[in-house]
Amino acid sequence: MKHIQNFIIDFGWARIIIGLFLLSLFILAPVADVRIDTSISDTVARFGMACVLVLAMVPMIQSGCGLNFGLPLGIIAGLLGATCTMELELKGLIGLSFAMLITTVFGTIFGFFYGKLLNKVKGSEMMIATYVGFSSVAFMCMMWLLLPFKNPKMIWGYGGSGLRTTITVEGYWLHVLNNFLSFRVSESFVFPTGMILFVLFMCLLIWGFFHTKLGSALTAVGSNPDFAKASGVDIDKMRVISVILSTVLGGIGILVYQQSFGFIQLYMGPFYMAFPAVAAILIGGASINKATITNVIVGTFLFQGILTMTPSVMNSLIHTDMSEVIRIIVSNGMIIYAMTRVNKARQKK
Amino acid sequence: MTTSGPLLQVEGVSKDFFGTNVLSDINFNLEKGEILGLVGENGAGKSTLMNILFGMKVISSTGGYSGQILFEGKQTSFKNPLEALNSGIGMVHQEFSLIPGLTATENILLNSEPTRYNFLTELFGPRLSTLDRYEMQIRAIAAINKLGFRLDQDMLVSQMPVGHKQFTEISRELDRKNIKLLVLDEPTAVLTESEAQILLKSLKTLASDGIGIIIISHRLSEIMDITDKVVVLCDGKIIHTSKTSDTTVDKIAECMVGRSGVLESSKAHAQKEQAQKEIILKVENLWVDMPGEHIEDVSFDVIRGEIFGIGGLAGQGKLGIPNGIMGYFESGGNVYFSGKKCNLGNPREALDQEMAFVSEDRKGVGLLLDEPIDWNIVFTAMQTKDQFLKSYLWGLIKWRDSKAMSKVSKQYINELEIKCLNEWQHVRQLSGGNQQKICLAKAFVLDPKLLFVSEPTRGIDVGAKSIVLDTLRKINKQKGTTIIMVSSELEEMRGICDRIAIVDKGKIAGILPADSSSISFGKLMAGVGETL
Amino acid sequence: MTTKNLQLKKLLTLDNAAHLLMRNTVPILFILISAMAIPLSEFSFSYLSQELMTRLIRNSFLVLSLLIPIIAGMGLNFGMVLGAMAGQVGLIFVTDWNIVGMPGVFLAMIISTPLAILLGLICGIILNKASGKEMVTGFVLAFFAQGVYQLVVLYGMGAIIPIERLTLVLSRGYGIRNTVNLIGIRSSLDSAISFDLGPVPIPVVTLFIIALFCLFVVWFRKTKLGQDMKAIGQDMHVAEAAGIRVLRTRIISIIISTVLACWGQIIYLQNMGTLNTYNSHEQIGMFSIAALLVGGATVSKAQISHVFVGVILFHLMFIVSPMAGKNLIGSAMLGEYFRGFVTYGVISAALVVHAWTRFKTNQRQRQHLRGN
Amino acid sequence: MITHRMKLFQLGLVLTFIAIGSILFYVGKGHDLILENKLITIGPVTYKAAPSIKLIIDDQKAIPVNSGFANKAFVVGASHSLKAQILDDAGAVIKVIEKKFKLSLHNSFLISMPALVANDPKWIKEI
Repeated sequence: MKHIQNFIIDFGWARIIIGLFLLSLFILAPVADVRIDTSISDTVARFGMACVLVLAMVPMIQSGCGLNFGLPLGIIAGLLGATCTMELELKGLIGLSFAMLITTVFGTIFGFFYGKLLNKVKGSEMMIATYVGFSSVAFMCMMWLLLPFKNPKMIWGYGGSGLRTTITVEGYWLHVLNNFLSFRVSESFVFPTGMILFVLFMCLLIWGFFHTKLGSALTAVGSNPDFAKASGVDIDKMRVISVILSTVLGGIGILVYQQSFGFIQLYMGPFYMAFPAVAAILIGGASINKATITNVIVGTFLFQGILTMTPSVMNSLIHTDMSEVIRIIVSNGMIIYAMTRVNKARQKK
Repeated sequence: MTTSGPLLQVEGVSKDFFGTNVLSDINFNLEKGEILGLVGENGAGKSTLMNILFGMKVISSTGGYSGQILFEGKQTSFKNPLEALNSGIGMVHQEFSLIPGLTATENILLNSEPTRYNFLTELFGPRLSTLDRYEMQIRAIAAINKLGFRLDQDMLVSQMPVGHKQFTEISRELDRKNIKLLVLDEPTAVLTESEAQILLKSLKTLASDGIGIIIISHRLSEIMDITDKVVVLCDGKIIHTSKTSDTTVDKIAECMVGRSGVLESSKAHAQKEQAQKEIILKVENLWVDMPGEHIEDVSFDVIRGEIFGIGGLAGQGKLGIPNGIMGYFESGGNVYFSGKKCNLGNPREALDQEMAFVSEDRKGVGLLLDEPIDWNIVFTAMQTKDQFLKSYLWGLIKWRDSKAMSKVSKQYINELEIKCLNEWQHVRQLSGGNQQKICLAKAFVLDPKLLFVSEPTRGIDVGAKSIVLDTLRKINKQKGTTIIMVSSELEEMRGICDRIAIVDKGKIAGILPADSSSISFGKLMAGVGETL
Repeated sequence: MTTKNLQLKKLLTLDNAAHLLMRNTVPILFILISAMAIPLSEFSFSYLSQELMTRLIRNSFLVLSLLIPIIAGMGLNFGMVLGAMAGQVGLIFVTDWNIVGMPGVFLAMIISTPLAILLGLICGIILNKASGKEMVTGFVLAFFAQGVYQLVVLYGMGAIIPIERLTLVLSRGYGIRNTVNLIGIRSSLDSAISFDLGPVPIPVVTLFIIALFCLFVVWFRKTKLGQDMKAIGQDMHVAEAAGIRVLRTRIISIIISTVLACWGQIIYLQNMGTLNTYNSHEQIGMFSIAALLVGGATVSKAQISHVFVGVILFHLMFIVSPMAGKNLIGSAMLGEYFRGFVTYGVISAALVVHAWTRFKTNQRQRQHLRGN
Repeated sequence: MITHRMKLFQLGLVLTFIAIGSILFYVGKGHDLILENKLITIGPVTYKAAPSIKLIIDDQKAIPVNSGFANKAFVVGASHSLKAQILDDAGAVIKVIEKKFKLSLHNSFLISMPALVANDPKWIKEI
């Protein structure tokens, strides 16, 4: 019994409830005559789409900047990368990798200034990150209207200036990762190996980063800034690096999302995109100042599992689509749960 | 109702924390209108005595105390500080508990403001009554006048000079309705000389109004000139109590510090003959802005290969010296390390010049509690000297070399006898003694030329203490590392150091060879000794 | 008196002037923006003043409800959205029971107050648990409550909670429609007693209620509870040492703010006339806080004057920017987005300035401790 | 530390609010009235459609209820008065019936013109 006790305290009640909830959905699926293979194919696809966005949370949590509610800033870097590449009419895998290159450039610039700002407001980073995210999205809404894009597939039909709200990536890099080495598991389940491999490669990259000297210094800044300062680590520099990494990953994450989803969502698209990513990593077991790659993978799988399963199972069982309400309650409930546990951890020390 | 008996009688009070005896058989009493000076080194039991008097939870939660305390002849034991306050005992702590944004009046009357009744209090409780600003003004002025100090009661505390803050805090206690006994903990620590004189004079006027006063202070000159009676505490026992007029500063200083007069035999090595006399560290007018351990203007030299001690009472600034030089806190002045001037304020530069520091704040600065032991030991060396790293792609990627890390951790675990399951155990689960050994190991891995060690033996078991001290001696003898040890355990320092500097009120009161008499050390600590 | 001329002398120093300028940058910035935008938008003065008047009476109560948590050091209470939801539930029931006119408005307030108190209590307890991160927790709590609100209103009402009037219910038989017509209580407060001052209709009753609320805030600051909150807002530990029950007082401040936000939302909706059930409360939190900050309030200090200056300036910009954008660059959308950007921009600027000045004041306080 | 005395006052406050709430409910309750001028059978008796009538409820505008048709009216509160002006073909007023009536808390009611003209006690009923 003691062992279970420790497991519960360590894993946290909220995560257990969510885990059981997802399990029950999978069990109920056949009862609600929902095809198991389509659900799993959906979950795997959505896992691939969201995983890098959740991975983007890790660097900032590790360095003690807290949960990155300013993810939209990274997403904007990704959108700029995508739109510029489409403007240059680059297609296929080259197009996608070029987009990633531009995104990395924009992401580094945005991340640098965003990191500098967060260093000035130590202690209330999350609130300011939220509003920096919101204001940058609102600002970009204006920019999408003003930036001189010419590609007819992107601008409004009747020759007006300004980009459409959603731009299809058809013919550019739609499913370019998904179809790479993809194989058909069952009649309606095609395994997107390319995307999953790319995502796991990114996870490996970040896992490796945290094994280097720079990565260990960054972790130390997160768990005890005074210790890091005493050991000669330049705290502010580490925090800026973590923010840049997080912003670039956010950009790459949205590119991976788009190539599978099929559309680039501009204007208010990225407005609320930070919350599902934050909720996912918390469901995976991360805390406000400690996150591992396993948290990312477990959290993304659990969260996306719930998002895919609730509509199908719920619909057939009680004929109402409650999935939107459940998503809001689960993701925001999880964030509040993590916020209230911060003090518990501090009291323990 | 002025009872003829003494205001406060403490009879046979003793207290132990988990077996270690902190107070044993304390007896003294205090008459109305009498001022008693309570003197003693750190850890002598003064604060525990006060906690008992005020019924702090820390006492009742650790098994209460034996013996009894009579207040105005009645047997009392207060369950919490509020009860003590209501029955007329006020306490002024060392660090201010004032609200910066409120005026002096509002602070003096905090949570005991006079109010005017209105109907809503019937419904929602007394806190909806409005404040009677006029009445507050009167009570504040009355409390301030009791002190005889001209204080503007409408000024915001945030704009007040430090002295005024102290007077505001004292007048808050005086405002209590039936204040009979006032306890002050180091009241003059933050005051200038003139403000201290005014405070002492006003305390005298309070005493003449019949209020009993207990002053906890180590400024023997002030104790001598204001108190009627002196009680000297040492290691939980009263070893000297008498009328102030019958005793002298030397007597008090000697009792305050000297345990056994004879030095511990373990100080084997005779006074090291400083042949080469080369100065490794020269410090000139160093100031350090460390909260609670402020350094005004300190200058001293340390000879290569020496074990240099820095002593002094808590809050006088001794801890500020290593923290300032290592760049943990804002500091200024000139510090020359083996001849080269180093600029202060950046820990990296100090570490690059082969200086290492074992901080007094183990959990806060010294350790990564949620990381394994090998991480903690190796981290600083890894960051500053690129040790324990395998580099690939011509040094582009520096990968943690976990094999080298666990090898060096195993080596120090055996050498320092660190009791742990393995080198991957999280440091949070280890005992205080083992954690301190890990901090030491972290510094030794850097193989520094100069090692600062701050409060190395505080809060650790006796076994660990001797290992820590022996290792420091061994390092100093074998590798010739100069060690600067900051500690409040004067006896330990006399056993291991060559010379000891005493810090008082942010300045060096004096530097004495380790084997000089305890009286001279006591007087330096009490701010009355003459510097060497 | 010594402190008086000391303060006066201090006022004139250059350092203080810069500090004053720094503290009021936001209102000054907004005056500039509006000054430029008004001529561009070609709105007539009478239209603007009419529009401003309606917005003033519609929003001031809500913005005022933010003052008390600021006094108690809880920062900007994003959790006021919970109060708005309680108010809307009250309105839904009143519309269902077909209670009209002023009785309808006050009945809505009475039946939604217990719900607001409960929500305020829960919000207060959670904020206490996450002390140090009150604002972001309140922000996420508002989203969480949005989910629960939808659960209750979109699925509960009609199915579990009986709703008689079918015009309120969705075609599928349960859940409230997206827009509810509050025709019964539409501007019943505003037009109860109103006279026209030039082009502008002056609703006496609503203004009286808002004035009453301002008096309450002034009176509240004078009570012992108000003083306790002020002390807690400055320094929680010292307040605790003085025997003030900190956690309980903070919860009370959140409950008061939630209940006032609930009443404020009812006043807002009776002026609007229609309730869009699932998103009218969402914007309220954002706009009220933006308005307060535009008025020059900071996260730790707010006066009643900030509320009114803020509401006027913010909504002036809100009305004028779309038209200005249209006339300037020919697309109203740009003006809309500009308005959104300025709203979020002002809140992030205020939050950054607050965090930065707090960092600076700590440094300035330690200045005198530095050696020569 | 809510004292016993405060509990009493708080209970008093809650009761007064409940009282005020019910008064507001009672005063503010709105009712939809359907005015019907068609053939109606109440119990054993059936009444044919009455000639067209102009109905004035409280001091609202007159509402025409032509023979064979229906109309709607909205009133607030419980006690009301109505004045029915029965018109002949040329529109001149032949007869005026005045009535005072109290409405229950039910929402919508049916007023049948023929029953009203014929002074049948059940001229108004809840629907």
